[in-house]
Amino acid sequence: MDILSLFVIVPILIVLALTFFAKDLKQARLISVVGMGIQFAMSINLIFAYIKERAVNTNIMVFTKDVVWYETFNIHYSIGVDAISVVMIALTAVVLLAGVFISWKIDDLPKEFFISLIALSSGVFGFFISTDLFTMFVFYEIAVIPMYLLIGIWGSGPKENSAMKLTLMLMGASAVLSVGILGIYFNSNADGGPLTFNIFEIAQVNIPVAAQNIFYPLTFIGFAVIGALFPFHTWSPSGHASAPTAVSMLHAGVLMKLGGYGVFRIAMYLLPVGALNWSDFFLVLSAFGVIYGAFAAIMQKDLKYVNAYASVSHLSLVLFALLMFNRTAWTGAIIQSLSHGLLTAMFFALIGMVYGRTHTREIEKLGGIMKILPFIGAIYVITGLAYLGLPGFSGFVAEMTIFVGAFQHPDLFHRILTIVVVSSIVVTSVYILRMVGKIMMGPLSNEEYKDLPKATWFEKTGLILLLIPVIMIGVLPLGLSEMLKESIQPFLERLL
Amino acid sequence: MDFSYTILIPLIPLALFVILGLFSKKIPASISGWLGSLGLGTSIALSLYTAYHYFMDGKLEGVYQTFVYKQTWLIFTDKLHIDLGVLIDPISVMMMVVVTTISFMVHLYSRGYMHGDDGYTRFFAYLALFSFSMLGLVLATNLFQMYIFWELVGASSFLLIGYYYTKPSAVAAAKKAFIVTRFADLGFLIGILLISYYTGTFDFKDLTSLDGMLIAGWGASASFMGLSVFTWGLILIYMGGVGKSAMLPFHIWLPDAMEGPTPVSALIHAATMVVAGVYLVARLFPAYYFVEDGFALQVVAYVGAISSLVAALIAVTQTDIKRVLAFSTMSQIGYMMLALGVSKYEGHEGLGYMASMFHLFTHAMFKALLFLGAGSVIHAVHSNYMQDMGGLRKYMPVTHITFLIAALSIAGFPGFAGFFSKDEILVAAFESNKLIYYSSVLVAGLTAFYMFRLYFNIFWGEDRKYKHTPHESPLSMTIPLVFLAFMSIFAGYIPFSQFVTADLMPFEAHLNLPLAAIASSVGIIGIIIAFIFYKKPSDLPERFANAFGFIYKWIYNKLYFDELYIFVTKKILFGVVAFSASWFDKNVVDSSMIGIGNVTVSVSNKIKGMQSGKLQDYAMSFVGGIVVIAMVVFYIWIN
Amino acid sequence: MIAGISIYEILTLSSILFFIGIYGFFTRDNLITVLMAVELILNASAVNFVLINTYLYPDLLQGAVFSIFIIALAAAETALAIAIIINLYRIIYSVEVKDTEIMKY
Amino acid sequence: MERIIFYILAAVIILFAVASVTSRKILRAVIYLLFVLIGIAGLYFLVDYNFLAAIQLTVYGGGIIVLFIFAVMLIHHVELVLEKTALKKKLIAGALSASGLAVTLWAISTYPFPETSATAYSSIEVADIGRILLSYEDGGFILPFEVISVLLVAVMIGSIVIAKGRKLVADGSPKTEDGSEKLTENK
Repeated sequence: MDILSLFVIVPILIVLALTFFAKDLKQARLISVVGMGIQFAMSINLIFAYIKERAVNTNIMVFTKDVVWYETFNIHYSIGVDAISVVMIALTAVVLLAGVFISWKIDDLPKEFFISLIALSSGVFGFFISTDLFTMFVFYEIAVIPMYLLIGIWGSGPKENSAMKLTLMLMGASAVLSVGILGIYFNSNADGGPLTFNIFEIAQVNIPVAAQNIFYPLTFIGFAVIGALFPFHTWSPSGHASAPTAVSMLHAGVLMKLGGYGVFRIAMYLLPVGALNWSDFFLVLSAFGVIYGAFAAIMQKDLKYVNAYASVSHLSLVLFALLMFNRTAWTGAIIQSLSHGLLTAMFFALIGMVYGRTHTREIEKLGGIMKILPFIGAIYVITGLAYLGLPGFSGFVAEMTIFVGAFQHPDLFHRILTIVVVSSIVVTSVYILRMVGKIMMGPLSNEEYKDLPKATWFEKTGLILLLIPVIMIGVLPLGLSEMLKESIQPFLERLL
Repeated sequence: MDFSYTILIPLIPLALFVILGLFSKKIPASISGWLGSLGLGTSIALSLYTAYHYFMDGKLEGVYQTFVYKQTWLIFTDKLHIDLGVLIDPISVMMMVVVTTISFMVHLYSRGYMHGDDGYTRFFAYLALFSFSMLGLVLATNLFQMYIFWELVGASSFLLIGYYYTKPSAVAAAKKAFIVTRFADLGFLIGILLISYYTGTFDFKDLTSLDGMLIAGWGASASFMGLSVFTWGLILIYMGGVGKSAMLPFHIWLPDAMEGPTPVSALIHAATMVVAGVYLVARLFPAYYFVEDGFALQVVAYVGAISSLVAALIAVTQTDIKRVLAFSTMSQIGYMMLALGVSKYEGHEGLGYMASMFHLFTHAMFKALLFLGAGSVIHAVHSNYMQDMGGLRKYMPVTHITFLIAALSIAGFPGFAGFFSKDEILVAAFESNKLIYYSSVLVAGLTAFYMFRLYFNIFWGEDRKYKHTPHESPLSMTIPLVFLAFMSIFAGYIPFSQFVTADLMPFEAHLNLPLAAIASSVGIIGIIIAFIFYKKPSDLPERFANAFGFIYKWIYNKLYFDELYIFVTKKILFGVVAFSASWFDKNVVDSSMIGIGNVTVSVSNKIKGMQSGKLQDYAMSFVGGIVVIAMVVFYIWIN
Repeated sequence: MIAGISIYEILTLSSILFFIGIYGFFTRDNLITVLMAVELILNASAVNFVLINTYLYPDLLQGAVFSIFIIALAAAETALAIAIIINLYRIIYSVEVKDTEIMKY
Repeated sequence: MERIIFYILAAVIILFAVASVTSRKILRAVIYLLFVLIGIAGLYFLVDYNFLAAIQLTVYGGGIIVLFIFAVMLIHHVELVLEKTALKKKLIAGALSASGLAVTLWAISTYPFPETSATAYSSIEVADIGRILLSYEDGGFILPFEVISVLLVAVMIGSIVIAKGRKLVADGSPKTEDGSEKLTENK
């Protein structure tokens, strides 16, 4: 079995093991944690294997494999990775493992919870390794749909409504996306040759400009909805607020990254002319989203809403950087995806811990938690500082790479937009400090909070797992950024 | 010559921070204080050695050389990359000495001051983090490295101001400091982006070298509102400096920052971090001076002059001793700024530059001393307010003497350190801009006045009702005081112009006697007025304040800057922009999405109605359909 | 053949009868009366069979035979329908069309 | 003469048909239907299909109408007045029927029916019909005839089964002959 397919198969095996062998919470989480641990080890191994393979293999994708799946329409199960997918896979594995730790004490239908969570992960992994549009789309749907169950069953608050809103909006986007993908497919014989779903075969074809202009926005929006593009972001605040902790982590940390990844790998890479023609429009939308999300976050009362709007802001920044069309900004966009994935997962985990103890997420009702829960408080402050782009953490590297890259754009309008977007760092610090200052610092808001239980070992493990890569990227970013730059080269050649 | 070992100077505090931070629970308080002091002791030893080594041997043909040791940290484009490393030149060595000295003194002092505090180890961890960041900033080889450490000092300042995090005022002050400086840093960042876009480099060496292409080509770049982009870039970078150095209009965070523990105020908000803005301008001085005839530099000069005057005026009215000192700091930094601003480049004309650095050095000593002395007083009487103090000279002789020395020094009393550096600044201002000179002289008088107002109020006058008799602070606190007092007297005799100059070439600076006489007599007049007003309790000050009525009130309330900012942020940014963004999101964007859902539901309800289950409805549709089809068929058939 | 009457008039008559039946089918509320409207429709078609046979193919008998079949079918249908109606009435106490709309589920 | 009779019959048929579908008294509607059926039987007489007319009278007039009346009497009392149909419904139904009629009439009137020259049966005897019904030669109807017979048997049995109703009600107690109320109550 090849190194990549295992990423899809292992989750399925875990799901089967959970189905047949797990009897109660203890067994379910044991199987999950072992399985996700294996997955995590595999992803670390993949990084090293990739670096080793990259030294001798100059193809765009390495570890490729191609199996005919459905011959009539030329659908293949074709896989392969470049640096971008490798880091995304690693991100997914980390967040999942941390998510399992955070869900250690889930008491409601634990087995089913872990089954849904891990089934979802197989879709995410499959999405990142696919190089065939159709297979990719199938995995995408696998990743999106269990979300409905996860929020609808294990969520809190108006969970059914939120779950439905989230699922319907994402399904609507999928519908648009599938039109875009089929549009690409039916134009993939523009230079003669058979119709194909294979990304790299399509990349050799000059799709007619008229078709690109039509299908690019469809594909872009289809992916950008899950990447929280304004004004299609409204599923995210309510969805995240209602979702259980681990699901929020996974969703904001990983699933929302599928959007940026899809935009980059499919919409922009396959439809380069359309991308250039439409870039200004989407650029303004995403720049607006950055500022808008940040301002909206200031006024939120619920911790999860703050974080959800912050995610809107930060992920709009990813799209913004992607639309800047240069290597540095793209590198920044990918690092930002990683960084935001880790940090937002940490934030959701922390919010979950605070909520689990105090049973409220309202900022006004919380205060002075750090005195009672020093570990959680300290990590909260660190996460907050990292989130607002303090040097030494991944957020700084990502944002600066984006800003510097974006500012290298030769067009004045783009540079002015960059300045506008840069100003979001101030707004970000306002809402982060407001949140941290209110709930962690200050006097204790409620005497009942005096005896809140301290952080347990599994909570600490989950947080530290996430914190380590944040600091690693923040302190030594060079290796990562160079690795990504190499993989961005094909995009550069195709788009410019 | 090899200075690569200097990299250890910031790394030792970093290691300290990591150790103290990770094991803050496990390390007992007694050890962590010593550990911190020991680490900083090593750093200060190293930096003194470096200074000695550099100033003795660092010259080549009479010019101080610049040594750079760096390592690529992150690559952006082919040209732009961030390096981390150390840059050794006169000002960085000088700053390194200042930072390590003050930091070491503060470490020693804190062992006594923070004794018995819950977060003792945490405090030392933060101090180490700050020392690391500040040293990294000082030694930065390029703009971006400076920005990185600039942010880190901001964050450590946030942590230290908010050290008493259960106190709401401390949290608010910490947030305010961070956000205000962050806003200023936004200017810094945009400035960096602008400059790097047009020059293709972050490197200080490239940006300031005279024979390179860069500066020559700067005047001819694209222009915006009548100024070249470079001037805008430099002004924006200066905005960062304005924020960190608490110049007008970003000064509002500094008085509130006094919520932090007093040693922190001495270290960060008096001696080191707040002079980062001065250091930044000095670092880029050739660029400021040569681009467009130094327009940006004039901005620096005027901002400095106005800030120093305004701050001195406000300091006269404050009653919280730490706030008086904070405004005094702001005023003195304004001095340094204006000195830089009026300076020229070559030889003796670069006097302002050298005076600014000189004043930075002496100011660090006596202002740290003032803060530590104030800390000692606060430690004794447990209050920040002058009203609660008086007659303390009997109880705290060491504090009293050292405080007096510092006050004399800052007032520019002849023979003390402040006298020399201030004199150089006044000379530089006199030679270049009379308006600024007059305002500086006025500030000198005001400085002497408010300093001695403080001094007389604390140490003279009658005793207050103390809860328990004030006593002298422990040895751990007085030793740093004595050392700094020593420095406050004798630092002035260092021949600074031999070491730190704009063009890196030493020159001879002389005391300009007439100007020195004017300045010191103004200072002495200020002291005498303070003596009359405050030596004995009298109603003079009150009558005086009443005479000025609303002006006094205006100044007392810090010119209502805080209110203005609160109006802008709370009312406009939060109240209007943020509120409307969240309102818009909830009621327009979200509602329209929900609206789409509702429309779908109602349409499907309508369609559902057609499937009524009523036989007759079905039959009607059936017949209607047939009729229509028949009509169509017939129509086609006819044609 | 009816002297003086063309096939057009007869077809017109049967059409009118047919559509009166249709109208009744649409408007009546009671299942029995609906059934009666169906009888009208059936009769209209039976008339058509017979008279077209008479007018166009007088040498054949097919039309008449089909009319007989129609009458037989009508009788059968009516018997069955009324059985159903009666049973329905036993169950829901109503033979109104508006009460019998469970079919939509 | 025949023409006048035809017109009279046509008028009777249409009038009573209209009355039958509009009358609100249910028993009257049945009786109006009877007149329509008789009118149609008259038409059959007019074209000399005496047997057919007889069947029409006996099966329809005698059988089906009686069935209707019984049904009415079983379910309602004879004097039942039906609810007034909604005007909207009437209008829609009327419009639909009228347009359908218009289309049909237009189609009829434009269609050129051929003139026939075949010699007609002078009068149709029962024997003719019986022969053709039971003939298995070309043009014979033995198969439909048998099918109809089977159908009639099936319908007879079916009607009995249905009309007899279910044996059990929901609570499992045996159902009485008119146990309908129980079932309703149990719903």
